[in-house]
Amino acid sequence: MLIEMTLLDLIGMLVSFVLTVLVLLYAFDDNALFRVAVYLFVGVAAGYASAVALKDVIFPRMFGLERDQLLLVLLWIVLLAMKLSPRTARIGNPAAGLLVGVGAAVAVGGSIQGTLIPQVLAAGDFFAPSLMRQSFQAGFAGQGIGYLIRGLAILVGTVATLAHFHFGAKPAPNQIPQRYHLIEIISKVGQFFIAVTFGVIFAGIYSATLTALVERLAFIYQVIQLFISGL
Amino acid sequence: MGFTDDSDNDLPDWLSDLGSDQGDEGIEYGEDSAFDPEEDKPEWITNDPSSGFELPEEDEEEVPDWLAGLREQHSTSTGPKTDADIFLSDDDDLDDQDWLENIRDQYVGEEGEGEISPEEELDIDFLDTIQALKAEDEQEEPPVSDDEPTVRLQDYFASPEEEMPAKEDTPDWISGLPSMGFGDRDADQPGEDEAQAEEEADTDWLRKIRDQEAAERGEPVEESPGEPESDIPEGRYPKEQPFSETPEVTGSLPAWMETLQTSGLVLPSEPDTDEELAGAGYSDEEISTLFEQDDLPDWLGSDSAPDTGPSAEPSAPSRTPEQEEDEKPIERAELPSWLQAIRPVEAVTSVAEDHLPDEQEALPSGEQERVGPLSGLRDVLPAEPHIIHFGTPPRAIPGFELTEIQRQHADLLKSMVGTESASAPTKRRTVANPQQILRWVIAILLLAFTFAAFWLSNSFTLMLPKPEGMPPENLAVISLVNELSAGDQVLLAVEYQPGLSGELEAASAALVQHLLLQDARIVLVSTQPTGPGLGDAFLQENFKGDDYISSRQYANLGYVSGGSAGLLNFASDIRQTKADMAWDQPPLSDLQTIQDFALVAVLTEDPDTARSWVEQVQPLLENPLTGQEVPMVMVVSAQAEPLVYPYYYTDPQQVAGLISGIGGGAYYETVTGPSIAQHFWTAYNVGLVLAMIIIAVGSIYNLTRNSLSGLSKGRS
Amino acid sequence: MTSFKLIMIMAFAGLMLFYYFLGKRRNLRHLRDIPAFYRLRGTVELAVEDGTRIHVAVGRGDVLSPQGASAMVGLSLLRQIARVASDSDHPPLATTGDGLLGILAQDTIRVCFEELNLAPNYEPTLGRVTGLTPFSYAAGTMPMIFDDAISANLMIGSFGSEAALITSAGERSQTKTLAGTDNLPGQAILYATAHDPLIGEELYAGGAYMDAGPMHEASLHTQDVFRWAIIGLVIILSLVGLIQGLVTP
Amino acid sequence: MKKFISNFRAPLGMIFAISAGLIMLMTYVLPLDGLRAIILNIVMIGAAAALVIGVFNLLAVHVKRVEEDNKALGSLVLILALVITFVVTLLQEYTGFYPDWLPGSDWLLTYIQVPVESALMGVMAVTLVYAAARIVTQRPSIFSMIFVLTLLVTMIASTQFGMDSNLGQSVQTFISHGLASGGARGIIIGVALGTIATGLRILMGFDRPYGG
Repeated sequence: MLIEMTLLDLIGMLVSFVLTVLVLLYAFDDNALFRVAVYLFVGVAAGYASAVALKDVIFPRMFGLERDQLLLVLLWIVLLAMKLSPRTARIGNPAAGLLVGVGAAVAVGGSIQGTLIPQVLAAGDFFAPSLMRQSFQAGFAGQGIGYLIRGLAILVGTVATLAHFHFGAKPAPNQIPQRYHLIEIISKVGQFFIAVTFGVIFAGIYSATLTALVERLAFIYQVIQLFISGL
Repeated sequence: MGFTDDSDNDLPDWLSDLGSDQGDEGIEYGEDSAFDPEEDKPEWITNDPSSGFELPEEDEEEVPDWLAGLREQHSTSTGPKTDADIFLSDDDDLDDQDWLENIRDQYVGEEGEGEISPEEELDIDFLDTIQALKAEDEQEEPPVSDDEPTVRLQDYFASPEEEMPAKEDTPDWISGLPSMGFGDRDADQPGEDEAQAEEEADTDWLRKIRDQEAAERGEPVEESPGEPESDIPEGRYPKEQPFSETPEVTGSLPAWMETLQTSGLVLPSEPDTDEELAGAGYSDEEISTLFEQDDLPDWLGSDSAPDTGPSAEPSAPSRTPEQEEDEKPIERAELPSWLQAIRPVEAVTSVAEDHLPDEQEALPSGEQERVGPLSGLRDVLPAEPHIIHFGTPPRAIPGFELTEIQRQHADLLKSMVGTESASAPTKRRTVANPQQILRWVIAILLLAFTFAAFWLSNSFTLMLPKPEGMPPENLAVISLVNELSAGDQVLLAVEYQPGLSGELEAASAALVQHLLLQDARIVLVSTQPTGPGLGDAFLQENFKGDDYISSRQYANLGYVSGGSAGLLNFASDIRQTKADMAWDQPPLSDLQTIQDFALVAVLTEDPDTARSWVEQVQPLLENPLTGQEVPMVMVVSAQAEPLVYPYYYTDPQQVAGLISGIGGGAYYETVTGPSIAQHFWTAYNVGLVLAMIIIAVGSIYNLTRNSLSGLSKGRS
Repeated sequence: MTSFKLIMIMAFAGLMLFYYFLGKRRNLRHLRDIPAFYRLRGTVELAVEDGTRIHVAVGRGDVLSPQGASAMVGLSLLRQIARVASDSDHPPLATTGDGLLGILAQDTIRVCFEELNLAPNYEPTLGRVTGLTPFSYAAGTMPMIFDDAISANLMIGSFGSEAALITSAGERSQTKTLAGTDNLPGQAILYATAHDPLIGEELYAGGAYMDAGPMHEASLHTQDVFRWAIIGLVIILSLVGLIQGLVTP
Repeated sequence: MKKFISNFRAPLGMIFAISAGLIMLMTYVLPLDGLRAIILNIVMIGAAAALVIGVFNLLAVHVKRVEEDNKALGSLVLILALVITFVVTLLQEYTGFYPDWLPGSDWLLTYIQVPVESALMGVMAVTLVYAAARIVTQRPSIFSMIFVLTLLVTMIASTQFGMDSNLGQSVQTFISHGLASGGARGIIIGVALGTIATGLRILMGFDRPYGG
């Protein structure tokens, strides 16, 4: 198998092997070699990302513009570049302002259109009404009750979690501002749901990191196997 | 200052007028009415055009900035607070606590025995002083330029009792002189009479550096009785701050001398923008601080009586430090700052706010530090004694020359200050051993057992999970792919990070395999810069046995920048967004809009990215003419599954199918045949079980230890 | 739906302005206790006294996406901290994983230095882009935490699961970490690994609790109003769904 | 002149931010697709340009480190890696004579970026286990225990044993798609509210992170 590989691939595999081992050593402690590997990675990632931004976005789009638009965009980029120096940074405010303004609008519009409205409207599906009805109609009462319990869990979880974040409180001299007692109780329920949610997501993240670790160890095993068989 | 209300940043200009109506009400967050410096121009400015004070807007070009800053300070010291004032407030508001002012007053007091006449006030003018220094050799009267700011200090010195407030109007350049040790000229001249002291022009100002050295060596220093301001508290001498900045060099003096000079002499000029001026009206900037006096330990904040800070009222009577000492309440027990830090702020602020009249609360306290750890302290070094204007270089002083001795002394001072201002070298923090050992144990176990799973793979391999347990969201993906016809275009969005390639490739390998079996045409796209490269690598490494892949017949649209905005743009017009692609040739020639795809599959680990696709792209997948909707499926990391699942659970579904993590990939591979997930499955399970054991044992051990330690504490 | 969105935006903005002016009349803060912010205040104070550096990680959220909003909160807090700590031996250091955010972080620090008349002391490297992809950002930030006398990490912005690398570096160097992100996996990570995690919406309260201005508090009160409106809607809609499910036609 | 310019710097930024933002926001609620496309087209170029500017920032930091400390090997490596990757990627794109025997951008991505990033992700597994094992000590509360319990149950359900068990699947489904789904929805809606408020503060000019 080693013979099938090009020299470049072979070198690449060795480089990859060394880098993987160096980074995995960080599991034990920070060390100089790990840092070199990390800096190499940061440099490659930045160089790659910026080159891609140039070749895939800036150049193609700018070449497609008319002259006036091109000049305008160039001016804008120059203004943005002014931010690099403290002396000229203020000149770039309009260019940065435009980006921030559009971003803010996307945040507002996107959150309302993409999250808030769909999530609120989705409340009608908490109990999966059509499935529940079908279950009851088909005589699967247990399944129907299952939908009912799950729907209740989602409803209570959504409401309690959302209520937990309630910020308003009544201030009183010499005391920590307190929320209404009812909100505090709901908040405790919300915290329970939050802990469960984070537990589930954390398990998912661990699953992802473990898969990455397994993938790297599989690679190390593969390289060792290749060289042992090649010897 | 401290954690201040973002007042200058807070009120937009369009609201500032509105806000001004609320100004009087704006107790907590400030006085909006202070926004307009013109409206609130003090009477003594408006009535006396000859005073040389003009608003910053006027004659900006002609007047050097240090003069502009000077007059700005004066113009605002009696009027509303501007932005500059807010930042000057540490100096301005220090009033008689300001040691710089005290020295200045000592300086003046020695000339006039504590009485300052209007004529003598001119002597403290900047140019006069400089010329006085020069007069040491030349013995001539200092010229006064036309645009020289003449300070009407008599307004402040209306009565002897009001002498101290006058000091706050002393330009910082005067303050700066003593701040550098120049003002303490009598330190090593015990027995020198006042007449001699009055001959300021005859005094070598640089010699005072030496004098101060002598004073610090413990030589006797004569202090004028009855002049409390001469009691310069120990520790009031600035050490590094006046020199921590490097003003621009004019060339007329050695650079360090100019630094000294500007550090002390030049005042900040007017705020750079009107907007800043407008924002300056927020007195909450000065009230609500991180290290609010209310947040401070009692021993720090005890003397901060609310009625001691009317710095904006020139006629308000001031108090000497002795008076203040007398008025100090009995000190309370000291609380360490860390304890204060964890104390609820509301509980504390509310108390103080009950005591503070609103109007006074809105005004800056004139007697406290407001920045840094000294916040709330009185009689301390000003946190920012070197407030200067850096925008323009100081004006050169003609004919000013240093003698060799002066230079030597100055060099000595510079070297002393230089060491003071040097920052301590950084230190790497050490790591506690038990934590390190625990981490090592976990790392060794995890790496060893997982690696052993590969090493022993010939003798021990887990089978894939049973397909009967496949969740409906997985089945939905499979059925959607089954419905595809040969030649259907599938948009594959490679939206994962390279670090997640292990999991996402394991999860999606079966899907891609299934797509290729259906003879679907694949089009790659990504909003991650690395996405196109990852997609290519994924296909080429894992499916190079397929001619369609190895001959690169699939299309790669590349990187779409701009985040969700870019995604929206892409979904709105795919051709325009990727105008550089060969849209008139296969395989793209059939595609006009995003609705021409038969399926959209998003591979991502990030729920935000998934949400962006749902928010920005999914609404555009419905053909407005036919009403048909292109299904969108997702292959997500296990971490994103609980967050993406609700989009599948809605009716109508926003996500038509879902595969999550290596588990989802494993299920799928039971249909399409073993692939990456199968390869990793055993080691993955070993790592999962091992982690569960470590977490369970660790948690039980920690809980038991906590319980036992709690019990033993209870017994003791 | 179009008019509904418009009305919703107008109502949100209108309520914010209403609470803004109402808040200016009030003396006391009408917000609940979030201990993490009090501890942050103490941490900042200690850092300034200690002569150590505060690291503010603004994250890698794309400004042109909803994730950019969390970075804006991070910038607000950066501004508040920079105003306090800029004249210390080691002024605060901001790291970002996005080019535009890097510019904005630099701007924020620079403006604070100018406000404090410390402009000559300002160094552009106080606002750093440590990497341009999420993982390279986290990886690039790790050595900085080890080397730059960091005594506290404030992570306010958009972080994914890679946040564990940063909190791990903080934990190894015994550095206190207060962190919040809009990203749910990131929140789960921070919940387990940060000393003071900010959960969910608490992140957006940073400005109000760190005195960034009355509008920040007004925002929270507005959010509360909409929160209960949404809760009401959710309950009604889900009950309608339940009835639909139970009542067989 | 200076005064004139200084008067208009921050307001100009604000004017651009607010006007562009409001126009963009209107495109979400009104049929202004053409306008939105124009804005987005320009904005995307700017966003990409900002990314390149970010590279200059990154370079500046590490060039400074190399200047200050000759032993800053890591920084030197970073600079070289960045420049080489940048040049190679562009050369490959715009010249037809890049030799095959030299490592190209794909090679750099495949053999450097992917393995290091994956390994970092793998190292995180150790960090997470360590953190999860200690959380009940670090933050002793009933909710920490709930967190750990949920974590363990979900992990069990993710194993081969759990996936093949009906009970395991039912429990996993209820926790993940019921309890966690409810909590996640609450958090998501809350985050959306916070996002809207933050965005509106910028659009109303209260927050000006662009130098104002």
